[in-house]
Amino acid sequence: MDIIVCIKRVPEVAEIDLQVDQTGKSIKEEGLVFGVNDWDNYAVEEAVRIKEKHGGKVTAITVGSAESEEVIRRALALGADEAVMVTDPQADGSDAYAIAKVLAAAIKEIPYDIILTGVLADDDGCAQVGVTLAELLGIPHATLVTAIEIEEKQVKIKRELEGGMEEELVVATPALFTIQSGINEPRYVSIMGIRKVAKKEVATRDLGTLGLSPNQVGPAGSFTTVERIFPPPVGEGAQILEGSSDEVATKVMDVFQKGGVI
Amino acid sequence: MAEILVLTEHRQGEMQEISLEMLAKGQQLAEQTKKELTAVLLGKGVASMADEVKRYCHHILVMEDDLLANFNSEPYQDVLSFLIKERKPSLVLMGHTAFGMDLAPPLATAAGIPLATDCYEIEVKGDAVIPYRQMYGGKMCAEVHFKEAPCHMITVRAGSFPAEGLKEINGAVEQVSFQFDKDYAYKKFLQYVEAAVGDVDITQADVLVAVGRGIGDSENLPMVEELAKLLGGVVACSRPVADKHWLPKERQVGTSGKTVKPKLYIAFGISGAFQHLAGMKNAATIIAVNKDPKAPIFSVAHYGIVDDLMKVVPSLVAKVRERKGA
Amino acid sequence: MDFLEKHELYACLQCGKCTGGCPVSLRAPLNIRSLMREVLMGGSPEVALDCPGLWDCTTCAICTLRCPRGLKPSEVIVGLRAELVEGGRVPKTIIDALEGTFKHGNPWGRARQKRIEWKGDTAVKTLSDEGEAEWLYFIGCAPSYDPRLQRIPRILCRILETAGIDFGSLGTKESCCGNEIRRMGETGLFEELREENTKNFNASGVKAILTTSPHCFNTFSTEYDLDGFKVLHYTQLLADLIKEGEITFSKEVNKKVVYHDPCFLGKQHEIFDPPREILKAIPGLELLEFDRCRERSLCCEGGGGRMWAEGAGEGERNSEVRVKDAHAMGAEIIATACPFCLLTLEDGAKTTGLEEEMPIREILELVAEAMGFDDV
Amino acid sequence: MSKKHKVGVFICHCGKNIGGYINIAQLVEMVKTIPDVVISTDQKYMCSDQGQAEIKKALQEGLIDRVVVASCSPTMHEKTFRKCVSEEDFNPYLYQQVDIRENCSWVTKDIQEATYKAYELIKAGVSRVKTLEPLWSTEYPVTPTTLVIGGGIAGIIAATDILEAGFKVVLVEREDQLGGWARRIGKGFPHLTPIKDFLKEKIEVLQSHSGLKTYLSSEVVGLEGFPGNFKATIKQADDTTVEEEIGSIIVATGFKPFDARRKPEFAYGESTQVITTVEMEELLEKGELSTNGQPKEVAFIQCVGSRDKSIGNEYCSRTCCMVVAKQALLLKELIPDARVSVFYMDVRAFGKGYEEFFEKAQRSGVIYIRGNPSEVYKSGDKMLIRYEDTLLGRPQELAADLVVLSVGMEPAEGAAELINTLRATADKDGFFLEAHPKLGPLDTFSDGLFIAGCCQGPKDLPDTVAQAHGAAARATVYFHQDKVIKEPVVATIDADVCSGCGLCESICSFDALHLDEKKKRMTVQEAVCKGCGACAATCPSGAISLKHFRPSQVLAWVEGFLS
Repeated sequence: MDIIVCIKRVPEVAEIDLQVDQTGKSIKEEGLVFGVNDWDNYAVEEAVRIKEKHGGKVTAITVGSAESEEVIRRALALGADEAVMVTDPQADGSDAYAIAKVLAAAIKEIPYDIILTGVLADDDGCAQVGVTLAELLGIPHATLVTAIEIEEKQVKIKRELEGGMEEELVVATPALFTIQSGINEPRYVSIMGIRKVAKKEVATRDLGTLGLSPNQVGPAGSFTTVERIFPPPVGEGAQILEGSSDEVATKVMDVFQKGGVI
Repeated sequence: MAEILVLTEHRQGEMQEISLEMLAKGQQLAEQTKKELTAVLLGKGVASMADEVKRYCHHILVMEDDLLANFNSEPYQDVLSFLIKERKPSLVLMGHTAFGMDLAPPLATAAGIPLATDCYEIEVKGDAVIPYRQMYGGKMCAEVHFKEAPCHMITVRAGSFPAEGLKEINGAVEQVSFQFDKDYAYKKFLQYVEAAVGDVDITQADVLVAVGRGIGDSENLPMVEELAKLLGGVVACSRPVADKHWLPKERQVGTSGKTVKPKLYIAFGISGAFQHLAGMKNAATIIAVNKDPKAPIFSVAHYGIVDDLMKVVPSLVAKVRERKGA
Repeated sequence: MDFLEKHELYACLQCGKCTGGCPVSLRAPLNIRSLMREVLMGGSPEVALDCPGLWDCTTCAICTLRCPRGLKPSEVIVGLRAELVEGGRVPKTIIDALEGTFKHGNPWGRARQKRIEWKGDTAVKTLSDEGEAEWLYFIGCAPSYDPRLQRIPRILCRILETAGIDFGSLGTKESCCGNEIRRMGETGLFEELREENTKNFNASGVKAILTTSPHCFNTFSTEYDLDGFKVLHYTQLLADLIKEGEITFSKEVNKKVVYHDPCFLGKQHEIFDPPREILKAIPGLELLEFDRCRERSLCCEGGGGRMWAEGAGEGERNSEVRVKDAHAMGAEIIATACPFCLLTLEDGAKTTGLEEEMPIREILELVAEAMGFDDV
Repeated sequence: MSKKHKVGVFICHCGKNIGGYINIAQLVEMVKTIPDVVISTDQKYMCSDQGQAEIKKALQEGLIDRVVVASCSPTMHEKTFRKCVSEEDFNPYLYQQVDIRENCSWVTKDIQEATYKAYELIKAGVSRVKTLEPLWSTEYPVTPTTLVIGGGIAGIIAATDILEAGFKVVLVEREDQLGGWARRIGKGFPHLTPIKDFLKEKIEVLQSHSGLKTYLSSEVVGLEGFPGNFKATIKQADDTTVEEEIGSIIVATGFKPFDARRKPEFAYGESTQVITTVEMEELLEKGELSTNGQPKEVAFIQCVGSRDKSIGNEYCSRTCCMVVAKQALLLKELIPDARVSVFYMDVRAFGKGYEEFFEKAQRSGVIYIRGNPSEVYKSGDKMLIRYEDTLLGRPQELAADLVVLSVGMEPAEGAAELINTLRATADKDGFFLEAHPKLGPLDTFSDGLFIAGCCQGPKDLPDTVAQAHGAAARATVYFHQDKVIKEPVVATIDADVCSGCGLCESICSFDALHLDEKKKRMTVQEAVCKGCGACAATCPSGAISLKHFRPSQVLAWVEGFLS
């Protein structure tokens, strides 16, 4: 079972007060800490687990700047066997559709049975690249996958639906699955582990080697562009609900109602 | 005249809330762009739903087939591709749901339609439809521009548009005539699985009623459980409560327990030890109840009640019951 | 050198002193003596990796301090954890702590830019930005970020200022000292932190380091290679300042206070007296002693990564025992000199229902009270 | 080098020890080429009669005037061969031993390299031997009195033996009465006989001898002279000092019990419910225990202060296992319904009848728990002991009314100072170091100084008594000869060059160098000089040289290597 897993390097923004940069279209990256996209981490772990159980090879692939090497090395340390990194400044400004095109071009030269990606990326949150890639490659797919069971020539999966429901499907290989967080418990990747793969080869590609022309990627090759970004309006601290017990309870009911709880 | 196409979503014979939300927004957009609103309803045995949906749109395109019985993006994609080719809508709306996430990207890709996903707002500026979406886990909003094209597609975030304002249009039901040319054996639906009852996973719950040391005694837990049940949620706790074995470890929220992100988090008698806050601060709505007005929990909560939880819980239970008419 | 040789397992007498003294052995599935035996007989650490008690160890080091053969059982645990870390087989909460430290320089994964959040309006110069100072005050992760603890460094800064001490901090450049990281078995990460901090220490131009936490103090003084640096825990400096008359008290603290010795200050470094000298110097304060004090002090279970690992232990926590003992002897306050002890003891006070009767205080909080710092 | 010497080189195979790793035949031929070597021959064992006969034969025939034996190390057989050549009226200091065993055959498997190195060493030896000069030993008269330091059981026994052999004894005891620790012991193991009776009898016998001079409440504070002719300074209770002339010394200063406060985890000194075996011995002896059937729960903890690197005492104190067995047994007899437990790591019952006694204690109902307790702390009116029963593999707690710490032995108070005063050597634990652990257990590295009892290391009564008898015999060996023979390898001073600066005096560990006030030159007290050479190395003007190791002789050695 040969598996390709697509990963992305994203900033960790959970605690950060993000700033809009001077273009107005992206955030200031200075001082931000980057790492592998959380969903992709589950995908890599799942790929490695499948390999450990069924044999085969795991190839990690990423599209991004030279710094993306850190996440690809991390994937190698976690257990991926090979790594491909597509780096080309001309791909900057690509939307999900254009990125999927780059990935599709890169994947054409790699044999695979299944492709795993994260459901979405922490940064743009599009949940679009994986499924688009499947379409470009002409293979079936399933999103929000919470369980994978490898069978002969097909894969039995569970995918998460709303309201605590799941559905079970069988999909013939080759196929692509976007992995939901919580599908497994990703193992820890130690510094020693990363040091051990420091010398491992990472294959690098650019648009030229992939046979893509500049107008197929970047803003020109994209369907959407981010025109501007802006922080959502925020309030500070708790709004204290005061009054008699009954009044307070009534106010809480309003909150419940607004939150769609009752 | 071009139209706005809304793909309605349903599961196991029930219309999903998102469908009505989209229809509501669709009506508004149709008005603004002077277009007609067309709903698409695919499935098996959906006639009664069609009757409901047609009230809110100009046209409803219905197709029934065994292959459409349960959502499978492959046959759906083929039907929708056909419809888009036929009807040339200017805008297609779908939910950013398990359903839409599976379907929209390949459909858009195959049809060459620009797609914007997970949008919480759609504006019309002149001829342009401008979707807004969130990035960086909600820390930034983005105004997205589409490449010019005859048709655009948008998936809509659930809960973004109120369904209340739906207007009655009472459109006509039209049957779609489309012939499947394959059996889609490469992707088969097997069954729906419901999360096992009693198997409490606080990370999956939408509503968490969390208790801390302020609960005083395990004897006071039942009233909190009652409230959780009324709200369709489960009870979670802070470390001291788990340490006391009043609740199992699996219910503990915090760095040494679980990290949760429910829609609603009510913290009773939790002062807000730092390690606890780290586990729950990303909840969508946080209500904190604590005697101490300086309790750190109030710094992350959206709403606070400075009072004894022993007083607050019963009054809330009573009030919820009253609202529910029970 | 293999694991058995490195940890001198061949030399173990199997006397049981380690397990007998272990503060968690009575309530957790951790028996360090038998674990060492297992590894010796199994010939490799692999045989012990599934032991459920591995994350119960608080690395208080009683076992190591008392081993009659001079072995280091607590390091065997660290070694076993290192094996788990390298294999990626660690609990989720530990993973979060390690990754948080790797990415953000603190085990809570809080943003680096918020590391100076504790300051409030306290003026502290940032070394290498705003010139040099005599002392580098290393705040530590918990006091930097935990709202309950953020007061502690603020108080110390105020005291140092009052005593005319020239000091500064590393500001947002400060990273986790790595004491707990090493004890969670992440040797590689510890080495990186050590390298980074050492580089910053050197760049600061300072030759004396002061710590809030005994844990930072421990690793700087025994696990870093800080040749030419003086490293002190704040209690040492404060005791001296009081002796020299640089600090004077204006208010009485009329309380019976019992002092809890933190393992990384007391047992492991024999700093028993400076904290007591500080407390005794506070007017009106009556210092009580636990029966289990000094070398026999009962570990609070906050060390060795236990802040991020639940462990498998059951039954009464040591912090609860501590709070009850203090209550029984008529103490009105438990004082300690370690951020972790403070937090675990406060938990103990909550779960025993003695929160009201038995407040837990950092020594610095009592000093602040006696110095009349009401607004810190 | 005016005279041409005739050197005989005798190479030893030492069986296979040397023969197996050095090509002896080749070596013999190589040695023949060294200038002035007239005989180069080999023997299976040079130290054998046959080997020695060959050397003697060559001397008898006048073939050689210098002898080199290439064999083992000088420590092993230098004396043998010196004696061998003396028997032919040949000065033994014209003999040179070359070590080709420890230096060559034992340290390499490369036969060629070893053979070559042996050749080099022999070449150096030959070069040196030609520069050696004849030297003659000196004899001194002996004062047939032994100074016995310590009036405990070892001192009493040793002194008595010496007196009974007809010599005199000066006995110095620090306390105001004789008896030492034996006075504080009730019954001895394994026969539970009262030690006091035995001790009283021994003291009476000792004091019946007329040759005994006893100093009580006194200490030895100074020592000078040399074997057979020492002068000891004794400080008495009133701080006055006296000097005594003596011929030999026996140290029998005993031990001190380990201070249990150094193991703070056992709460000794903090609670009256924690005592040591020393105090338990007194309690048992006084009969004050159990006036009301208490204590009911007694726990003994073994190895307190012994076998413990954490406080620096790695050694076993050897007696504690039996002391505890005895005390536990007696306690059980005294309070039959008491629960008596003994925490132990190993039970070392090595002496005659000891294992049987240990079993007797067990059978009396004493519970032996294998585990080294880690903590003792107060819990209500009991002391709680935290330990692991290592046989059950279970960490546990035991609540006791009385905890008895079985304290080990440490060097006696003032041992370090006394070692210094007597110019003896301390072992790593601070006890007196014996000359050889197996072959010289009663000797020290200082001639004329002997050791008996626990000053050398922990031991029980039988071993102490045996050592005391032995030390008495060793200390009187000179006395039977009426003289001491002094080796001639001593420092010598060229008075023409010496400036009397005194640097050598300060460096000498044996107090052998003094300034001749009249001549303003240093002089060597040859009887005291040990020939260590430190003074020669220190002398800034080169006035001092060490006989047998004069600069010319050492240089010749070095040149031999380099040639």
